[in-house]
Amino acid sequence: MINKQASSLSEAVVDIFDGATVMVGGFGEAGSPIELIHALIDHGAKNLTVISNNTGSGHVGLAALIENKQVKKMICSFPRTANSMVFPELYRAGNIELELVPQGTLAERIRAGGAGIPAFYTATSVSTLLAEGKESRDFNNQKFVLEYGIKADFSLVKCDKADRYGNLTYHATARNFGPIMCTAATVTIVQAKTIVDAGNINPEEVITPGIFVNRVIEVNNPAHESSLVEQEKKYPW
Amino acid sequence: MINKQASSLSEAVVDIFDGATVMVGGFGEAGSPIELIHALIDHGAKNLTVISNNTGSGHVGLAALIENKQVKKMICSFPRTANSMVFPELYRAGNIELELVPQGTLAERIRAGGAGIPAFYTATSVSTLLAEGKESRDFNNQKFVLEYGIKADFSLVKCDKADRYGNLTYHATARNFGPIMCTAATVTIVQAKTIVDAGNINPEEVITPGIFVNRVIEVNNPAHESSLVEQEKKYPW
Amino acid sequence: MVTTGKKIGWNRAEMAQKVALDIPNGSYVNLGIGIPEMIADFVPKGREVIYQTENGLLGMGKAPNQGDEDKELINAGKKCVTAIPGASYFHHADSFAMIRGGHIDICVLGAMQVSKNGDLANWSTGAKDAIPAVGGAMDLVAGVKKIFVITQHVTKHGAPKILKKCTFPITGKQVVKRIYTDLAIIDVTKNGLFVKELGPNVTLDYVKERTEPKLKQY
Amino acid sequence: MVTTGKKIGWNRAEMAQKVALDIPNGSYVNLGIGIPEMIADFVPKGREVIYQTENGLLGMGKAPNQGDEDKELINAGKKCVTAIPGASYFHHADSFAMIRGGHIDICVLGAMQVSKNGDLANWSTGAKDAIPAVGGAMDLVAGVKKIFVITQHVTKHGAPKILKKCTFPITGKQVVKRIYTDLAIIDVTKNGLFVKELGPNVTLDYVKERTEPKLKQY
Repeated sequence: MINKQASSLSEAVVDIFDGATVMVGGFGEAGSPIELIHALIDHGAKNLTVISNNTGSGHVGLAALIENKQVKKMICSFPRTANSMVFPELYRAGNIELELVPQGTLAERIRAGGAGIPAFYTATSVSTLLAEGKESRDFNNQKFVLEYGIKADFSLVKCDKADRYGNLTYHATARNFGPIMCTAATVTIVQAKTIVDAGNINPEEVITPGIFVNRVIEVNNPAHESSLVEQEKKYPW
Repeated sequence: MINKQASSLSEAVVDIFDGATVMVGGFGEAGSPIELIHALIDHGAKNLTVISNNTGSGHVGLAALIENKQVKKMICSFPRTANSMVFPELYRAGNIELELVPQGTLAERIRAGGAGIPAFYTATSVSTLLAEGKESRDFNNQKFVLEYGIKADFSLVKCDKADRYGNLTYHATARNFGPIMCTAATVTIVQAKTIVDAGNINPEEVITPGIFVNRVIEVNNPAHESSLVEQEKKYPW
Repeated sequence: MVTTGKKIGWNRAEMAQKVALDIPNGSYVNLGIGIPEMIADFVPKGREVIYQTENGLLGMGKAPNQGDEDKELINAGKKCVTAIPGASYFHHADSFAMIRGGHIDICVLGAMQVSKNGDLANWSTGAKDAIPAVGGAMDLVAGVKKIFVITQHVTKHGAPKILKKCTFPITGKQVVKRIYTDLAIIDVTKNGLFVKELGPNVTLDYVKERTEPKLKQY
Repeated sequence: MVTTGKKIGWNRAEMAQKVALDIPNGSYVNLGIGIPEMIADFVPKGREVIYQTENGLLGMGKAPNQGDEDKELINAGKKCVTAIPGASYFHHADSFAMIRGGHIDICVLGAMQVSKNGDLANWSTGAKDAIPAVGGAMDLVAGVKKIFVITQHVTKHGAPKILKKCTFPITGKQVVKRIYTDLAIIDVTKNGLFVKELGPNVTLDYVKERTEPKLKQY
């Protein structure tokens, strides 16, 4: 029988190695797999390249992972957010690298990575600073830049419901990067609000088919990043 | 108020012009918008380029459109099927053009067309006859061919439920090409088994967001192509 | 030129209302963060406009009532929103396929600078110590059918924001179709900038003095 | 060499069973049309295998009972199927992203010809008057992690199907990992073709006589 349920958060992240590339879901706090990130902090893997839209806020979740000096490079579209102090400080001090990618290009590069497409052309960023050094080409008299698919060693994703096969549904705009990040990693690790019996998710309503998921762990009552930030929490606590 | 409901099948296809490129959903009979195709036969537009996975069967639906000499060129992956006589005959006689595209490349080209991606690379067809004359390029020591996004003037699609905004759900494997074809046409025309009130489709379960749809028409009791073929029906009847 | 006590130009709400009047019924619209968000409050009666937010929602509704907030139902500015009946959620690749594929009719963005040929600068001042952040701005200007800009006519320091050439790094080249400021509504055309409408108590000369490139009249 | 009355090699069901034994628990598998479809009937007890059909279903189940057919729930061969509890539907671009992206573990296909270096020909005889049709074959061989071929060892006319070089147009170059025939199971390796197992009452020489390239033994 196929059963992708991990026995604990720490077991779920146990093989994340030093130097790994890790995709982390979420747009702001929506969809951020905060409990998995905290497990990665406890686990301690270093020199990570993290692909995530933002850089976290306060001193919890992704910001705490960065503050704990586990991240050597961020690939993201918007490293600034309200209450984001950790990344800017390290960046200004030259202690963390940044690859800035337009949000839609980032999403499409992740999808391409998962879909076996090594490269594609897009009009996004043409004639801007972010296209400098990039190959470009005209199609129908319009200029496009060449962008490459990205893959990761691990993806950490938060979903709503999961079953033992790893089929997933999401909640509202917490869906954001989850479905594409699940497709683009060698090992996809998911925290689910609820794990239901196989067959309890209508096949028409599955957003991530189980084939893209390696491990699921139930986290019934995930923390809200903004609440932790308001309470001035700092991880590890 | 936005209301995309057309008043009749004939009104739904009224502006399909001679020489238009038309995507037609379906994989075999599953998802084939047979009533819309029959309306297009009645309408009579000629010299069409049709993009569809197959070429229909018997003398109804897509096969009837071809038999009625309205199609000058087919772009598809699998023009042969059980009970497919119309296309082979015209093709052997040199009376219809064929662009043969691997099924996954066809799907990805349609998605790219809808997603504003003019071209992408894929390993599919490398070193085969179907890659002849195609540009190729190495990424990480593997060879890939360049494929181009495709768009159409019209898409004809069959769905399960629709609302006045054009939000759609599909039934089982009838989903196939529908969602991507909806994104890749200037005018997307959809036949729905049921039209429901706005808000009656859960936002988590919408497969095609309404933005991709221009017209919906309710066809409560769509014909099954295979039943019509068994009954030796021929359109126009 | 300022007559004391007399209001010059439009306030922010009036600017937003001007944009709202120019959005046809049935449009699919993406609104940037800040003044653009106010536009949704001024849709004229009888029109229905559908809002997309690039983080994955088509059919964004008003802000939730206090106590009804869902921290995972947010807009691109990371504020809590609601979903209208007839909304849909989708992931980021699908959302930006919608944007990049030219399916959104209008996007209204704020601006740091706009050039006479419609170049937009709204993502970076280019300052050495700034943390660069782009988000979806470059995808939106490259993909949406029509880009409108809504902005104060001049900076806080009184310098023109409509320039011959942007001095900040651009978000996109020749992308802006129309500029709504507190002083005027200006069309960006192949033949230059044309004043479409002047704000209350604003003269053409008054706008010209605060605009670097030449302004023409229809 | 054939001893009368003695069965030589495996029948189709036995061939399918041989393949089934080589598919590990938890595998995601795409089965081609024809003999490959029979493999699902022979999954050993205690193993769970998930079938993908490229027309948009993961978790394909057995054929429906008569009267329960749904003409819009079909497999790639356009036959009615069922969906297991835990299945999911998706559109064609997502389905082939799954295939092209290397997420399917094993694909078992029929073959017209296989070459010694693993080239597969299974889509066209190259005949002038044939209607060319490729379907998903090229996508599958380019994207799936392991390609197994299941085929009769020789053609209806007794000619070898395992050749030094395919004479028919190929579906993919160096893609086949293992060949299951009625006579033998043959691994395709960098160092040539290796016989892994011989069918009942089949000698190595018997297979060699019916195979164009050299066969080696482990």
